Amino acid sequence: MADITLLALFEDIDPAADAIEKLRHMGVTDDHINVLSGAPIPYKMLGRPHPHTNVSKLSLGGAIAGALFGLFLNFGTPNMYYIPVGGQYITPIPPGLIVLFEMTMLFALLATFLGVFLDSYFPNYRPMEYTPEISDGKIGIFFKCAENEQTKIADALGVLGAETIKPVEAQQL
Amino acid sequence: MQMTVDLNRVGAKGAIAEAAEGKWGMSIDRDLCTGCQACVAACAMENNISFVGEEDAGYGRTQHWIRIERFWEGAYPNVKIAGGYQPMMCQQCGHAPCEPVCPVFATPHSDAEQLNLQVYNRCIGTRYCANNCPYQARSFNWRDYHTMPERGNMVNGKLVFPLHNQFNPDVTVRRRGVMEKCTFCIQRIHKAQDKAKSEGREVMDGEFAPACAQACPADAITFGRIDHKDSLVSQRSNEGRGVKHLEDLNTLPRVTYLKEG
Amino acid sequence: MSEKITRRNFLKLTTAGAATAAIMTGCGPSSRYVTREPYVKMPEYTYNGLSTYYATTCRECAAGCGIIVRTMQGRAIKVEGNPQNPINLGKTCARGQATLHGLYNPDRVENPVRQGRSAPQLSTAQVSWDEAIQTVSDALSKTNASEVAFLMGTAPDHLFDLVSDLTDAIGAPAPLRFSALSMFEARATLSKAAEDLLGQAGLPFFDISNADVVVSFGANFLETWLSPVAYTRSYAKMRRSRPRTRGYMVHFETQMSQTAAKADEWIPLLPGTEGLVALALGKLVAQLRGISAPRAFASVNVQQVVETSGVSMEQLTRVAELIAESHAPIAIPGGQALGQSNGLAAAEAILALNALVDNFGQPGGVSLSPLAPNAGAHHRPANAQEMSDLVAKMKSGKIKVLFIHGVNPLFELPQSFGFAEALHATPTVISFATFPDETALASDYIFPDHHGLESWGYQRSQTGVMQSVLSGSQPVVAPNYNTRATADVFIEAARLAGGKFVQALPFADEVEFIQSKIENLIARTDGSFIAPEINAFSAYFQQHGGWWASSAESDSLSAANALGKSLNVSSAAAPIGENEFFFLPFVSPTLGEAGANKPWLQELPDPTTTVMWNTWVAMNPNTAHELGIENDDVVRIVSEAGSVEAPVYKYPAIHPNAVAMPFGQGHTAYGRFAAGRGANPTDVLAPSFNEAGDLAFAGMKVRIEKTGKQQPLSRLESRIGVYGEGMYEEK
Amino acid sequence: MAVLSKYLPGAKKAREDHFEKDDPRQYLMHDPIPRGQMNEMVMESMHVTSWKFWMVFGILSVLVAVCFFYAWGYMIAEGLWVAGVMRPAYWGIFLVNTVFWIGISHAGTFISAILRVFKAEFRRPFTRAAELMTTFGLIQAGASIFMHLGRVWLSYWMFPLPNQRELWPNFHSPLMWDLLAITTYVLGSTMYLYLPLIPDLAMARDRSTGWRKTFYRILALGFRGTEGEWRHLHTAMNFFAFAIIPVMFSVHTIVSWDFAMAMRPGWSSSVFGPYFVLGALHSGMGAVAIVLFIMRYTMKHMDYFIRKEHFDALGKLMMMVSFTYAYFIFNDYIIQWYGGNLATDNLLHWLEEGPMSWMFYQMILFNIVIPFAVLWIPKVRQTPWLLAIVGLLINIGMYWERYIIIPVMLTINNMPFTWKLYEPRIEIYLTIGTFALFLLFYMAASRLIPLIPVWEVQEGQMAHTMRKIGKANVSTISDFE
Amino acid sequence: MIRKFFKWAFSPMGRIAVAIAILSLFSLAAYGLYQTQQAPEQPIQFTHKLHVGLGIQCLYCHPGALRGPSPGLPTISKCWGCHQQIAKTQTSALLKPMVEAMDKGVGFTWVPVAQVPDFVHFTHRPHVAAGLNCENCHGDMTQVTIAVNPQVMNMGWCLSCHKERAAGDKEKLTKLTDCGTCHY
Repeated sequence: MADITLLALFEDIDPAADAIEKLRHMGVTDDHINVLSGAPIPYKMLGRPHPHTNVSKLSLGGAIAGALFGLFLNFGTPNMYYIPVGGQYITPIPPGLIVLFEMTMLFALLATFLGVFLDSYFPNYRPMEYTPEISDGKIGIFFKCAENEQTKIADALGVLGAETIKPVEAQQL
Repeated sequence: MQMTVDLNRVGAKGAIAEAAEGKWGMSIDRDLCTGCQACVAACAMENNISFVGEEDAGYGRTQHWIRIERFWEGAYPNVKIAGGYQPMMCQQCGHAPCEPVCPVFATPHSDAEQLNLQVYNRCIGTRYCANNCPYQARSFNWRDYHTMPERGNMVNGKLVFPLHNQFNPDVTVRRRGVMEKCTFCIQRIHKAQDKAKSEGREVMDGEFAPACAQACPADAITFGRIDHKDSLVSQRSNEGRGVKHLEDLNTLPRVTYLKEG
Repeated sequence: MSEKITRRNFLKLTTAGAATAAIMTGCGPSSRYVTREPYVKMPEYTYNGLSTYYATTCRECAAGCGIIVRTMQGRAIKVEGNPQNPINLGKTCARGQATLHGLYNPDRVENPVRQGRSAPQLSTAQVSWDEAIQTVSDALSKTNASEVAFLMGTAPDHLFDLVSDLTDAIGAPAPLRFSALSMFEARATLSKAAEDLLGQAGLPFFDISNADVVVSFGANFLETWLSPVAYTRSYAKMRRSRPRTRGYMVHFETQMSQTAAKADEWIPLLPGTEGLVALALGKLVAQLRGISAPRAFASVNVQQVVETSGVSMEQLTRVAELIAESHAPIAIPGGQALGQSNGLAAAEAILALNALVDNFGQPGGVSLSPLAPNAGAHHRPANAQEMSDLVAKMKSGKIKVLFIHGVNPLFELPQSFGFAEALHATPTVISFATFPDETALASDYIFPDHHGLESWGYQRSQTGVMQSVLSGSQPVVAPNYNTRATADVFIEAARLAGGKFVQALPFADEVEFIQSKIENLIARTDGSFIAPEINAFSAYFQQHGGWWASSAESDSLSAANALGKSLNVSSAAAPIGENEFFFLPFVSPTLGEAGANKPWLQELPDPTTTVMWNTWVAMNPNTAHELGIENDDVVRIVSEAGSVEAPVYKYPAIHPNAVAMPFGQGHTAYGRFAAGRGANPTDVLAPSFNEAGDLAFAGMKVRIEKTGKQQPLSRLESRIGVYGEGMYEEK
Repeated sequence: MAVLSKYLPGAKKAREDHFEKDDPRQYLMHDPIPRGQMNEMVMESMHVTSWKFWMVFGILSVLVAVCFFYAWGYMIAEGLWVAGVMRPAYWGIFLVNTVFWIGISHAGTFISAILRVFKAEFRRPFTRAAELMTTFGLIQAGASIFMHLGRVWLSYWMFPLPNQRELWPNFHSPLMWDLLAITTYVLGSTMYLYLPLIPDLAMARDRSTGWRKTFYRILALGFRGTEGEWRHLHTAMNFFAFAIIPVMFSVHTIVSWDFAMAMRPGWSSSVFGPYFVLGALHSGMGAVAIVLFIMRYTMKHMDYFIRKEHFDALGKLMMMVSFTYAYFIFNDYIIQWYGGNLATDNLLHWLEEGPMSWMFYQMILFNIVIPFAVLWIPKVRQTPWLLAIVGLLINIGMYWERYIIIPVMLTINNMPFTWKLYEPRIEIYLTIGTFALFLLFYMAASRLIPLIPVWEVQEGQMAHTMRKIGKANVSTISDFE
Repeated sequence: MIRKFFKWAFSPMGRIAVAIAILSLFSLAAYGLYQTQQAPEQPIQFTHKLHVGLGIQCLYCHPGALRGPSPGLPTISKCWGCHQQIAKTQTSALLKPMVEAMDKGVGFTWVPVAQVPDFVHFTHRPHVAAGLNCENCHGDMTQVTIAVNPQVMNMGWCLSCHKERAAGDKEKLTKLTDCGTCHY
């Protein structure tokens, strides 16, 4: 029995949260539900599990890498070819802190940015399930269900206030 | 030779610079300097310094590596030149403010000769060193003055520059966009060292002189090792009239000016 | 390379590639694509990559300093002083250093040309040297000898000897030597004064180095006067060479020159009163020393001198005390004091001051410069009077052929002399100029001589050192252009002309002539070297850069004659009216008389004003304020003889009633670096002379007119930072 | 739940009843309209171009071509002599421009990061406009630095790249720190601009056709608005908001160290770091005021998004910054004056009496006196054109401040013999060029990028409500971000 | 603007164009570097192989290396000193420029092969004095006809040898790695 992806569009948050609750009761697991929205809606409001993110870990990793790179630049490179300047120590600490800071921040920021890309699979131009109404502020609940349960679920969600419930195909965004 | 260094005077970083061996230095007797510009001309001829023409010269773009300053004091008829003429060039500071600010190490300190170097081909022209030089001793190549078309002659459709024949092959001809400054005629230092080495001896005091000192008709400029107590320059610098310029900035200049009188 | 790429393509390809490589790697111009040409036969003493040094003589002024030129693979790189030459002992001035910019000047006369008086351009009508020599030969032989005139530079060199020999033999008037420098130095006056007081014509030597009080009357001996390098050395010795004694220097001059700036006291006075001040000083010194003042000094009214000269009584007394208490005082008469209508008397008064303190022939006193070897009777530069006579002769058509070498009278002589018209009236004018100067361009022919560094020769020293010096020249580089030594031209021309001409100059070439002239020195044992015969002697002569007596010569001079002479000094400073000023031209210390074509000399700042590349009118700031003149305002200076325009420099150290102007700029020709730049102060000088025939150039009365124009002067100095109290406004 | 007033039926009506009609302020956050409508407004503002727009665009393009690219190319070909820099003013307007543009760029970060961290809600509609200023300003700053180099084609030597010369750059040099800091800031602020832009680009993608569709599709990266995407984005933006603040402070501090680390009278001052940061904010706020004014009056529908309340808040900020700036300028000059160092004394006299003193007095007038005098008045703060004029004056004053610090202070140094006044030459054209390029970028961006962060506005409107406490209507914000 | 460019750059044609541009820049640079290492065409196909094979010492023709900065090229009269005694070389077409130069006294030009830029002041003397052999830098001349440059004479190459030579001697290392030793 083939699964089908359905989309239920909601205007407001409360019906959407109720709908998710309903779906869960009807045997659609959280794994098979995907909520799309035009503005960030905290997961707690919809009663959804906490989405996992690696971004902060990557930031930390970037910061560590940056710090090491900064240390290398300030304390490593001068020793690779000794050039004295103006009576300064060859690897002074105070300017080193600046280099260290800037490199740490740069790498951390880059890693964070790339982290978003990695975690979200950006850029992704393949056809995906989507409807433009989501960016109009609607809350779209995409869920997979068995084809034969389609009507049942649609009815149940309709009662909860879903504007449209329709099967969706992956489409070119 | 070990020199005693006053830590209170020069600070911890300066102590290292002051204690260094191989320091070349200069003493300039302001009592003797007649302001005749022979040093300026000699320096220009030795070091391939370009002249810049009337407009740029008046606008503060002269390339002189050494300039003779004079300040007025008093009013007519009791006016006089304060303290005599003052030749001003790179002071080859032991603690040079120009050096650390270059982002690409174009003006490093020479540990071997204890001079401030200017590596022309490394310079990218940020001009930070010149801003940070309290002596205003650096000059920038604002354009390729040497090859300005009005200095050349058309010969068979090709621009030739007869004046280039005079160039000293021991000194790089600077192109536009790089900083330059007095080098204490490092090419002469190298030549003398090379000669001394090939003869298996040390460079003798007074064996050679930079172009300015060699030309100076009044013998106002003395050059030599200032870490050798018995060299002429050390004797002159220490005879009691010596002052160093902007000493309070702790740049540890290697040029001592001898006061008038 | 396997495939055949033509050389041109190779260069093209590699240049493109190298350009990219240069951009990528950041290296500058790569000299890889410079090809190298090996010598077919290497010159002797030349090593690859090593310099060769040649001793020769500096030709930038007449002082005759010995120089050593560093050359490398046929190019002259650097001029250094010759440490052996007693005049400069290894030192050089700025003008000597810049002589290479003359050698490699882009504006030299490269070929002999038929100029056809087509100023202001250098003619392109090239002639061959054979034609040139024929022309000279014809000019010599087909003209009545008395109608041939030779005009030459101040330096008493071998060419002057050669021409003198020639004129002697053919009965032509003796060659005249002249330059603006000798005119502004008033050499003739100095020589005449020496003759009157010391009994012998010649330039006195002032032993500054051993003096302990130096009183200079406008003698700018640190700049251009007589032998500046030698006197600068003396000055340094006077100040610092003796333990516990630092010589004291007082300078009387209307404006503070570079020399005055180095004096301990600069005392401004009115131009023309120097002689009076000297007499007054003499009277006071005699009183202080308790000796009976000679007649000349006794008769002067000190109070009156104070009034005329503008020097205060206190100053006079202080200077007199200084002199009186000193062991070795010396008084020096300089150009500005002598270039007055009373110049000769002033010179005598100042020299007599030396007689009064009895320093004639003493260390730290005045002596007569020893004569250089072979110095003859007419070894004195022409004074302005003689030049004026020559001009008159030329104007009246009595000169048919004029040969000019080493002097540029159209520029150097005041316009009021009328040399331009005189030149016009002379049928044939042949110039031997190295550079296309004004006179050369107004000549019929230019047969360019070598530059000084390309030529043989010798030059006598005239003063500056108490040794007899003959500085030798030799070519340090091969001639760059199609030029020929003028001596050779004359020798060849004489051979062509035959007869008495060839008898006068029976030489194969210039070198043989020089050898004939120095041959008599072989016999002298008191020289710097000894050689058995002429070839060895010539070799040493070149190697050492000349010949000189190995020790100083002393002469015994009596002061009696000087003190016995009655001196009639009157003030030459006529009262001036409203908006009238004393005009003081002086030779630019950096440019000299002929340095304007050397770009690095142009870029040297003037020591007192730091002006570069231009002429200025120095004016007291208070005077300028009264006249409503600001810095850089162009003013017109008008005298009875003419006018000149230049921007004003408010100079704090000049008498309020005087304006000064440097000589050296104002060329209409003379190459791209000189032409059209600045103004020539001689344009306002009138032909008035002193008793010795020198031009009375100093203190001429002029008016100042505003033109309303402005021309910013290029100054090295800050316009806001060098005047202590007034640094917040532009000065 | 009262928080989501928008989703409660009749909420708008109820709020209007409670809203005091005579309140001079209007709150965007309390004036919600459906997201779809907002989207349409923003999309329309991007599409609408008049002939005036194209005329200005054309003029700016010509200016950029001539004054920026041609002038710069000419300078590279000819050498720096065509500029007015000389001894002793080795640095001229190029560096003034650099400091100025970096200053302008600080506004974006300040508004979007600091105000985000402190949850200042009025920031929402114009964060993007301010961030664009950051990025575009930094481009001008970078270009100005490169313009000033004598051999710009070798500037890559400043980057720490392994090379055959075995040479690394000199980390002692403040210029090196500058390079690292500005690089970090450029990259950081560009990323920080881009991250919150993604949802809006997705929105634009959904409502465009043709080349715009392709354009937005590529830039939106396939963003759909899933919970995960929002979560990653939110985490990243939170990190950025906190991390870019010290970077921002470090950048202008380090720029100030170019001067403060030098041994020059007037420069060697330890207060320069915070003084420059404050100065940067000062000019940045002024620039934001100008940009908001222009946006509000030239772009369609912007009067909905940008309201008097924003100008009012901005005016207060400007006043606060102006106070602080006054404190720093006092600190800087009084300490130098009191020290009595000869060269510094000369410099201060020069500033107060020299030929450039007019600039000094204008700086004081525009940066301190005028903001003090007029920003007290609510009417001025709430009148967009008045605030824009004050912003403009502040920017002129701040430009003079930088001009005084660089060429004018360079004039006076320890060697009075070299003092000379600087006259800008080709720098004037290049300055015009950078301004034109900035405006050109901005104009192009205004038609390509949603200048209003719609989703943020929506988020803000979702989070706001009015509560009646006692007899007063009180604005409240939920803590749900 | 920038995004527009990226959009274009990401299109297939754009990618190809960018790739071509970058490749051509690099290949041009590489070609330039390669060319600097190639033996240029010389007026005479001088065979180092043959001359060194005959046992002639390098310093016989390039004596300047012992004395100063430049080793120098032999004067043509020096070449002629040997070659005039060899009948074959007097008539050889390959040596025509030399014969002509001797006749007319006008030299011809060689293209230098191993050379450093102007801003590097290289002196042969200390290198020879330090015991370096010519082939250490110039390669084995017994293997080449026209001299070729065996390596890219860049700063890293100089420095690595300097560092190696000065290993252990601090004073020497200071002198040999000082910027002012070569650049002034």
